[in-house]
Amino acid sequence: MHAAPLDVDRIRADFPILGESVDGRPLAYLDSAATSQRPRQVIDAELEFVTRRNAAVHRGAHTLAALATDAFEDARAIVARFVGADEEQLVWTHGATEGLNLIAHSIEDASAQGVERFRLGPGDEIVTTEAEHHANLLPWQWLARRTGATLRHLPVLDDGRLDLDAAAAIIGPRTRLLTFAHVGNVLGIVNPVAELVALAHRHDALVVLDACQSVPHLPVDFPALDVDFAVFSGHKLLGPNAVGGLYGKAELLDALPPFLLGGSMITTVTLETAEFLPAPQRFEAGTQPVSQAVGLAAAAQYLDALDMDAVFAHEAHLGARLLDGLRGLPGIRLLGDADAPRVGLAAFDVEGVHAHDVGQFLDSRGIAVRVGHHCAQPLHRRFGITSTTRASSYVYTTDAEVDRFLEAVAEVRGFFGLGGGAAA
Amino acid sequence: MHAAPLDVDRIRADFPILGESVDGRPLAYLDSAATSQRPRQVIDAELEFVTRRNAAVHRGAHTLAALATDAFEDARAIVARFVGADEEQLVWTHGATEGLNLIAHSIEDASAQGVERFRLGPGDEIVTTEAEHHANLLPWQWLARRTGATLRHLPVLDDGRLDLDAAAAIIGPRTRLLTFAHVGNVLGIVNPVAELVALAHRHDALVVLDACQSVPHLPVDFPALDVDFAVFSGHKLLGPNAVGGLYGKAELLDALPPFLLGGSMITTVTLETAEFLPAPQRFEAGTQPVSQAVGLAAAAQYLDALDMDAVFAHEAHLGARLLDGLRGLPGIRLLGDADAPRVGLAAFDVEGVHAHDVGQFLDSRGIAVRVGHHCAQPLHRRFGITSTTRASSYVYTTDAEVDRFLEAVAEVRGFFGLGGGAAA
Amino acid sequence: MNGLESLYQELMLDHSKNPVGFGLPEGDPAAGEGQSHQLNPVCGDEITLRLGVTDGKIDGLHWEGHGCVVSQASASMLADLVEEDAPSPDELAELIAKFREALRSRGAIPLDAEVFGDAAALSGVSKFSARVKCAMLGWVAAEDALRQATQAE
Amino acid sequence: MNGLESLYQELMLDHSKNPVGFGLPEGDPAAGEGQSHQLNPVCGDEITLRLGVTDGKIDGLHWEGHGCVVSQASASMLADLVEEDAPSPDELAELIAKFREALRSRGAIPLDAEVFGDAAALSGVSKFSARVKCAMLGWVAAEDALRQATQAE
Ligand SMILES: Cc1ncc(COP(=O)(O)O)c(C=O)c1O
Ligand SMILES: Cc1ncc(COP(=O)(O)O)c(C=O)c1O
Repeated sequence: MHAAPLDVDRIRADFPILGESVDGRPLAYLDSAATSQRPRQVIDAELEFVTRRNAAVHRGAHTLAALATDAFEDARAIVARFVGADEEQLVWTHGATEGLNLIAHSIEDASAQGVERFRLGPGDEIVTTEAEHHANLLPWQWLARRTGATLRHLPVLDDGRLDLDAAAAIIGPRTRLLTFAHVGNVLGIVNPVAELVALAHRHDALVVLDACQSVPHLPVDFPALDVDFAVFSGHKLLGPNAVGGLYGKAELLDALPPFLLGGSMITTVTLETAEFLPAPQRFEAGTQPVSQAVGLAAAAQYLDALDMDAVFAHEAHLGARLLDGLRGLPGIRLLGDADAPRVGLAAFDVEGVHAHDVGQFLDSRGIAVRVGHHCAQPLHRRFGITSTTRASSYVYTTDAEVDRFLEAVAEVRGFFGLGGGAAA
Repeated sequence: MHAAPLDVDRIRADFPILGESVDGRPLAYLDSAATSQRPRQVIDAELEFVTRRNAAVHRGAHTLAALATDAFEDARAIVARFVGADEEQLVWTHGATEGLNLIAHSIEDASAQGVERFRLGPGDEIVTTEAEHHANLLPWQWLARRTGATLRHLPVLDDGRLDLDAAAAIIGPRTRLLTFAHVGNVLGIVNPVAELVALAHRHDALVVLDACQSVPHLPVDFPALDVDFAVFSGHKLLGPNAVGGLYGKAELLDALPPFLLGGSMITTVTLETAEFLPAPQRFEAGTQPVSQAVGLAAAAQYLDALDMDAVFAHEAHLGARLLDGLRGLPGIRLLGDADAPRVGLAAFDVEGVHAHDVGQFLDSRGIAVRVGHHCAQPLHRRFGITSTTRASSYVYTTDAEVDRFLEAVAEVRGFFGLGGGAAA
Repeated sequence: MNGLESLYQELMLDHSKNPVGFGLPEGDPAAGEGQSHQLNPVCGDEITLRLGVTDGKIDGLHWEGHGCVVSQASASMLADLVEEDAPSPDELAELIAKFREALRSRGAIPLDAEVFGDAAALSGVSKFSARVKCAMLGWVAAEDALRQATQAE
Repeated sequence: MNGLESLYQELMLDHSKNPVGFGLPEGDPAAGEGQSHQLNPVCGDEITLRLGVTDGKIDGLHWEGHGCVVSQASASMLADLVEEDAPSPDELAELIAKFREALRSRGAIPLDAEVFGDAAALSGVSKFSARVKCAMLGWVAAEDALRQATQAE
């Protein structure tokens, strides 16, 4: 498929924050994997909602409430379609972290209630990987502790790819659930979903996909990927904070007990017991992120208009430019150096200079990157380091910004009195 | 204390949505107990953040990230002060529902791990009331089921007050936790916190306060009330959706295990285990509602400037006007008719007309009220009905709106062909 | 006709006051009959509806419930329609599908009085999206009861 | 002096390259000594610091760790200050409190070179709120070690 390339200059005009400067230098925002910026279209959609249609949804008969409910459910339909799903398969969450915790907790509760499909106990295995974000690791450590199941980890190869041979050995008849990131937030590599899903489904294991870093950057169709559950966050997707999506196969969502309990997810409540609505409402207790859902729908429409094939082409182009540039610099060690499909993201170590200091130096040049362990301590430990510097791009990132970044990185070691770069 | 009365006309000018009309009639928004509207000041604070300072907090060394982190933590300080608390005692949540589930789940996990302070089991009792919102009932049903503890309920008197004699009999040495709403969302009565806290603490039971409907309408100081935990929601408080607060006594928050697990709440993570940050960060997994927290802080400042004593006086005045007016109408049955301290809220039944139809009729007059069980089915059952119509006010509500509402209610029965009101 | 009167037409108020088919027969549903209970969780409205199939025609549609004018009138109009036209199971299923489509159309698709009889007066409901569930309650019960009746056949 | 140079002053780079007091003595802390390990969870920086109290003066402050220039230089400057001035426990506690106050002041309170010695070069950090934790790491470790040492006394 050949989509028209992104017109980045035109896109940038939609993002007010990109006009900011840092210490007198124009901002180069290369921290989109942490959180993306929002275009006018998203900001305006939320603003229009708040100033003209704000009301509690699913709860009132008055006109404002009906307008709000329509806007909220229209948003669900738009966002569901964006990931290939039906409306009933999209549960609103406050983000990927809540989504992953929801799955873990609901499974634990189902297991405690003896629901066979979700039963977990000693001898059963939950499989994740060495490369996961803490959000896709800690809930499974918890689930293992609470059920007695064992947590296992697919290893990562030196070049950052998942070790599929090891995966074939680890995923087996004891595996009840496999979870992994579609795109890693440190390695930037697009993981082979089809292979992993096939391995897991061969053994009837459930597959959870952490799609936090994929949904923003590539065309994603959850039903086509045949994963059982998937999560993503709005704020990495040009959308507002505090809203995200949980996708689930209909029959699984229907079989899972609810997680958060409260208003708007019940049919009948007595002092002693409660009965619950079908999915998705069953999982949406309390007042929902309504204006934020409306904003996220505007973000999905914005990306649809750009065309996700074009977005991925742009990301792949920037990713290659980042990699090529960094590979050419002395004293730089890349994490995830594989020639594999990837987005515009590179995490690296600068020999002799701590990532904090690298980040500070880049900041003085107006370049915003992230430093630290990026919520992936085990992966950093796997590579024998505690922290890295990460640059990540999005639809508004230009070649010139990547080049400015590369030039600045080339100067870092010199500034801190080490060889291999010009002095500042 | 005599604060200057609210200048409602000036206040109304701050709320863009109040200029809307319904079917050609000016909107009278009497559904603030479901969700409040937002003043320009709140909208602008969020907008300014999103267009000039948006970044991931606590995670980056770059300038934008530092600005965002400062804004986020300043917001925490402001909102904490608004409820009398220290910063470390205020955990951000996505709303009261999440806050109550957090407490229930963390206690369950603590109990499962054998933490004595939070141990619950057969023979132990959790006490709530007949009048609770489902959000303050279902999590405790769940906790009782998971721990084997018994759930008990303080009864409500015919006039809507909690039965304190019964409370003194029910709350006893088996009571481990007492939870109730500071102000009920159907009855509008301010419950006697001091008496109930004294009863519970006499038996070393923890007290959880659902302050969803009190923090917006009266001066509230959690440490002074001596409750152990409390929750509230931003969207009922002139603030954005998807943000709320959980207050906890410092030593209790420190003793509780975390609920949601993920990034930004850990110190050290290995593939097998994790260690957690102290409160409040321990309870704030994943990307937080940052712009929303900034908006909520602006809301707290807006209310501070009005003066919460003045806000309560205004609410009490409107509450009395609503009650007096409804009492004078034939065929109206009020829920919670007690002459007790109350906010501007009244829920009632119109004899012979279903609440949906009442709400629809009022909507045709431009008056937005809520109809249904208001997420309090057991309370409605207690009064022998399934649904009511509820009018609720806030700082922007005028006497004239209350009067318009009362006039329209007087016409309802006539419109539906029953006696007691002029035909439409 | 303002919004309110387009919703609460005279015919609707009449049906809600003198509902057709109101009152369930004693005892459990017989073979070839189906019965369904539907609840609107938002307001607590409930309808229990029973129907049977005799000689390929819907027969004996009865219901009971309580709720708003819209939900009660709508169930009554459905009972009236079935009594008048004695549709086949397939025809009834199609009527229900068309009714749902019209009600969800946000005012775009009107209900044809030739086809829907008194129930055509419910066209106005489709502009009030919060009330669509009310109007659907009896029809969803009929759909479910029909499925049971024809499965059992 | 631009932002970057006000942060990374020559003195600071020197301290980070040739840290004062670097290297922990063998064995466990003796009675009258305190030792503390501090970690910055954001970046994994760590410092372990040991100190003792002899004749009412802080004695033998040693530390080890790894991390950014700011955290390492700051710990070294603290070691230098203690070595030069040999403060009493109360004096050290007060220095740490004042240091914290200045660093959290977002640039409002400078560090006095008369009082803080080389560590005064850390004034610039207080404008970089993300780096305040880095600069505090060694000082928090000292505070904790001091508490242990004086409790044990
Ligand atoms: C791969 C991955 N998973 C999960 C998360 C958690 O997302 P959130 O913080 O939006 O809940 C992130 C973002 O930091 C991520 O990159
Ligand atoms: C008394 C009370 N408790 C809890 C809640 C739940 O609040 P939220 O929906 O904001 O989580 C509400 C609001 O509906 C309420 O009125």
